[in-house]
Amino acid sequence: MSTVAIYLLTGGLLFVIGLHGLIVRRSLLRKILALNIMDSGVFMVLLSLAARSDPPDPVPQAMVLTGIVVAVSATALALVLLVIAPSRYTDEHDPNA
Amino acid sequence: MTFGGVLLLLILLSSLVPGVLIFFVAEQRRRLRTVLNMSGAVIKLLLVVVLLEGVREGLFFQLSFNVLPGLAFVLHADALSILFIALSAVLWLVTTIYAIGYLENSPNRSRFFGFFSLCVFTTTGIALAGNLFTFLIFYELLTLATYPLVVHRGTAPSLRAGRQYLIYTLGGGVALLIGVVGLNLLAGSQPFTPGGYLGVLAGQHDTELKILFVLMILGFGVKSALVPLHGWLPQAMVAPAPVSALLHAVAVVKAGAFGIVRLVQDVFGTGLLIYLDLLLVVLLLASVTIVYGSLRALMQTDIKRRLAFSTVSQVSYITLGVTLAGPIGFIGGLAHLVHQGLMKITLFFCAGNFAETLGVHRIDQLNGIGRRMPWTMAAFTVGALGMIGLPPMAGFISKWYLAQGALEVGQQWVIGVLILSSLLNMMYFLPVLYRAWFKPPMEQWPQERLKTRWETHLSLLLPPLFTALLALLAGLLAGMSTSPLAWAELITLRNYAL
Amino acid sequence: MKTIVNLVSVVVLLWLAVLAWALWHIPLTDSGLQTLALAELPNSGVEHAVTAVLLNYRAYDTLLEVVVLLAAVLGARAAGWPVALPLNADRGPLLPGVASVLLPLLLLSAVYLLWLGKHEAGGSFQSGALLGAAGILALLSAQPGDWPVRAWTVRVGLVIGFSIFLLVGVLVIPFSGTFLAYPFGTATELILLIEIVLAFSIGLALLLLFAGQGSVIDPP
Amino acid sequence: MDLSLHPHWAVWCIVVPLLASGLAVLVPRWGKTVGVVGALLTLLAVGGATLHLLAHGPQRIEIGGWGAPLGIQLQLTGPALMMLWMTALVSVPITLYACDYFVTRSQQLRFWPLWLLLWATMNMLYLSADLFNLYITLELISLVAVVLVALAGPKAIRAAIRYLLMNLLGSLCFLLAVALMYGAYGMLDIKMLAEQVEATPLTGLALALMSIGLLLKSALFPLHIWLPPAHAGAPAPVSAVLSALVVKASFYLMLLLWLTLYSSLVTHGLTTLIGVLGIGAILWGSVQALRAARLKQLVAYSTVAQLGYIGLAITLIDVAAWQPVLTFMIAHACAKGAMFLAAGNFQRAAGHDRMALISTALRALPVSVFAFALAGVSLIGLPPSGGFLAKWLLLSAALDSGRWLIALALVGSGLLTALYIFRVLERAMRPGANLQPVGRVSPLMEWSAFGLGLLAILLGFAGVGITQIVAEWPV
Repeated sequence: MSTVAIYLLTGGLLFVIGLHGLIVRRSLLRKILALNIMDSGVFMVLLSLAARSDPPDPVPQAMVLTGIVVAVSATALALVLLVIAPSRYTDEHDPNA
Repeated sequence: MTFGGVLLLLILLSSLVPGVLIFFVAEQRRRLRTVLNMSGAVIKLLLVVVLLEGVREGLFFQLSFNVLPGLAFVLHADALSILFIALSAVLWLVTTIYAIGYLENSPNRSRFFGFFSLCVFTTTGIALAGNLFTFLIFYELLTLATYPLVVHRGTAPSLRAGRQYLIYTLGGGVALLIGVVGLNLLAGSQPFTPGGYLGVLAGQHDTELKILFVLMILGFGVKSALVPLHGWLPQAMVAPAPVSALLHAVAVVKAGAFGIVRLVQDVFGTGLLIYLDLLLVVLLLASVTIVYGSLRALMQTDIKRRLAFSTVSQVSYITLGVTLAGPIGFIGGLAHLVHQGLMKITLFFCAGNFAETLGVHRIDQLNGIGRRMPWTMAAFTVGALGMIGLPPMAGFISKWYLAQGALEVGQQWVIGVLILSSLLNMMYFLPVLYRAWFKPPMEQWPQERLKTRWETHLSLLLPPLFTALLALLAGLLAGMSTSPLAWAELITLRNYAL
Repeated sequence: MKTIVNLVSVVVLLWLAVLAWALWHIPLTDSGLQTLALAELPNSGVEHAVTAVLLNYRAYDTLLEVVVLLAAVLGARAAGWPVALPLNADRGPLLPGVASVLLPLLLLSAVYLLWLGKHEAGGSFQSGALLGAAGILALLSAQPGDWPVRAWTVRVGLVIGFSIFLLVGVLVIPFSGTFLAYPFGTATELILLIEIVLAFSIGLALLLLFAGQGSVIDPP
Repeated sequence: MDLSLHPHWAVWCIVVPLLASGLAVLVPRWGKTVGVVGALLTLLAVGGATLHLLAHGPQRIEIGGWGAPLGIQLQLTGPALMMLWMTALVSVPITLYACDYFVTRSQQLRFWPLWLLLWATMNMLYLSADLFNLYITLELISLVAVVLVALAGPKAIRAAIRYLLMNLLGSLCFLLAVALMYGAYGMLDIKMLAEQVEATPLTGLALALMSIGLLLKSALFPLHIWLPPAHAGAPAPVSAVLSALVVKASFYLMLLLWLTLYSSLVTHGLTTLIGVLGIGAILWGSVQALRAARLKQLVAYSTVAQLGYIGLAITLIDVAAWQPVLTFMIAHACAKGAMFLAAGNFQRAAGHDRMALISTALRALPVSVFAFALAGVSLIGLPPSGGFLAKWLLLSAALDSGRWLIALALVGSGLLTALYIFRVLERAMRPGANLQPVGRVSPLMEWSAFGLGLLAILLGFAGVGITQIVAEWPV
């Protein structure tokens, strides 16, 4: 069980945890958080793929960089929409939603 | 694009272009709309006469282009299509005049006449279709063109009638689509050839051919009002009189009957159908429809519904003639296609006149109408006697040939059906004539409109008289070379290559 | 409601098992592109492999990435901007003090990161992030009053990043024959130009996403 | 120095709308003119690409000059060109419609850059041949589409958020699948991957993840929950482009990947599953459309149903491959676009789109009713429309391969569609009082809807062209 396999599995685990949170949680903010966890999960999988060779493979690293910027833009847009949405729509007040 | 192709295109455009233009004519521009209508009708009539002469000499008229590799959109004029085009061209001209008078000050006339012309465009397309694919395109377009006319008034009953009309026709369209696609898979898209082009498949695909034939008969049966599929026709009588006159006596029902003629004669071929023993089934179905239609007509109190059921039974004469699978029966069926058109449109015109001028809708209100509107009633009488099949009339000739055809093919029981239906015709037409001529009129007509110099507006009076005259001539001068009967013989001559 | 949650958890757990089993099967040998990427490094114009991939081998991806960021800003504008930052609130003494120390440091390290990208980990995105942070800090600690710059320049700043990148990609076609292929020998300079412009645009975009307002970007 | 333009038409299809979008951001006052000029230039670029394809056959452009495994490739094939044409044919009328639809300056200012960006991104997706690049284009389409939905104001924002979250989930599944494929085969170019792929369980999972991601984005039934509120809530030109084009991009991508990358893995079972989902979508969409209380809801549910129809068409890809699905997609795009534009006209004129009181608006706008009717004819699949041509091809394929249930479903869905189409058209026939117009519907808005509807009909005669292009250069 080399370290690469461990990171691969944790990446998958993060993805699944995020997926569960996204589906189960009703509050939109928590869904956005869940999406970010899934993002980091996939990026961990990609980075562990890069780490398989000694000079780490630059292509997955570039993919992660690009993925991060795309994830940031998507999350920023989601948060902007969340802030603008009339509050009676987003059920923030309910902590365990 | 030969000259022939251009002519076919011109004939189609002569009803499409005015139709599209009329949609944009403002509602109150009455004269412009009338000019467009009449010019379209007259040009079409002239072109049809030219086409008629061309086909008589045996010239070749064809226009085709590929919609898909191996699937062509073909327009082709043969003797059979001329019969149907001539009928629709003449009757469209007459009905346009009648409709202009009938819808004098009602709303949405531009929309009405737009769809009216589109409807005739599709009927012409059906007549000119060169293969099943093209036939299907125009056949489905006919539903779209006629639906707005059926629901023209927009009242709740007409919308309900429209809904029912759609359910029947779209359902039939689906059956037809599957049939045409199936045949295209089995035999490729071949043009209509007299005697049918499926004979070669007799051995291998019997079951598929049977299923496809049944599906296509269902598709055509809806519009030609074969018994189980006729429900929409009496409902559609809610439409204005010109619609029921042209559409439900000529355009739509004839399209269905014409489809059956094409299917039996030019696609499957009677030989193959006898081999698949399907011909007898359709023959029985037609006979049942004839008797059933007449019986239901007997029980109707409303004039137009009685005429509607009479149409249901009369159209099946054509199917009867075709499925007798003999040349003489075929002549009788084709001749009846024209004769029935002329007679039935006269009856609907007269019914429209009674309703429009005196507000008479039911049969018991017809007492003594002969005195009040003698000319209209005379036309009605000519039409009614023709339907019954009195000797000098056109109706008699087609029934005579049908009977001869039945004898020729050895189906004696068909004569019984003919006699029974003639009797029934008498039972639902003669009392009407007796009531109209010999009974004293009611003291006050339901809604008597203004008293014009003639019994009603001229544009309402002349069309029925003209068509009644045509029906009379078609019967008396059947021997002449230009009569519908002679043309039917020409078709049969070419079809059976005797 | 409870049952649905349990059902979802079961399905998700099942999914985890499948995913883990599949990840287990990924070959641990490096069948990746790194040998090819490292071999091509000399004529990619930069020494650092990731920057080479980002701005040369897969430059088209980076171009799209900047467009995504621009789309997010346009989106924020179209949705009506989040709640506006109170530009005229009083700031208290602490923030301006810290800002006067931090701002120069941030700008310096942003420029250093930008330059570093040529041969070490760094580049336009990292320095863009720093620039954005510096912008926000400046905004929060600035004296009340409107933005120092006119709306037009903000729009130019926003668009310049991806436009220059795109124009470079198009203008090189006559010289190198294909879109975004830097002609021989000019790769380093072009990449540097693109990096600088990108860093500026990304910083501005991040700033607008955080503190954007109608008055800042829309014409009067 | 080689100044000839012709080998790069595919690049122009991407660059022109992108530059136009940048210009629209830069100078908002020129938004409308930049939009129209950009639209026409892009149409020109697609025309150029067609000529190039006809002359030289499929083309693979190596962006950046690097070879396949390292660099990114653009591919101009028959199906890709058909989708470019679909996007162009629907976008030009919508652009003209939007000129008069957005009245307030602030709406104009926000709409144009995003609209051109969306068009550019769709062209990018159809031309791209690299898995990771496809991920970014999918993400970009979702972001821009969500924002365009949010243009309709606060009431559409909640639908926009749901739309965004579902699409982000889809993109993430797609990204994870790309990571797995990279892990297994070490390359991202579709054509090279297609030669290496074998049916290992890892590839199977990647296929499943990619398919789920793309089905989420193309809202095939049970994953369609976000579509009706988003499409009904959005402004008319936006809901037209969402229903007509955006949902199809992911469907096209799934088909592309299934036919090229995973052709060995796509078992009959998988396609029948999609077929069953398709039938479910048709039933569910049609029933909801019949019960819809508002016109735009009806049209949105009709989209759900018609996407199910595409699902049905997918079951026949092993028999009839590209052509029927593409023909249907293009015909549906024109028809659905025309329908939403017409619905927008009725809503603009009457101030509401409640089905109960819509007949006054229908009577007041005959040209829009005609546009709606033409679109309806194509959706039902009545001749001579493009929809009929697609139905003919699909029915032939279904009957030829003896799949009766699929044939029955194809035909039945046409009848179901007819029910809710004529539910609207029937209301146009009802007599009644005239309409006091609440909003102004310019002739340009009506005629662009009519033009799009007519396009859907004229496609019925374009079968030969589509067949020639698609059949000769499938991949």
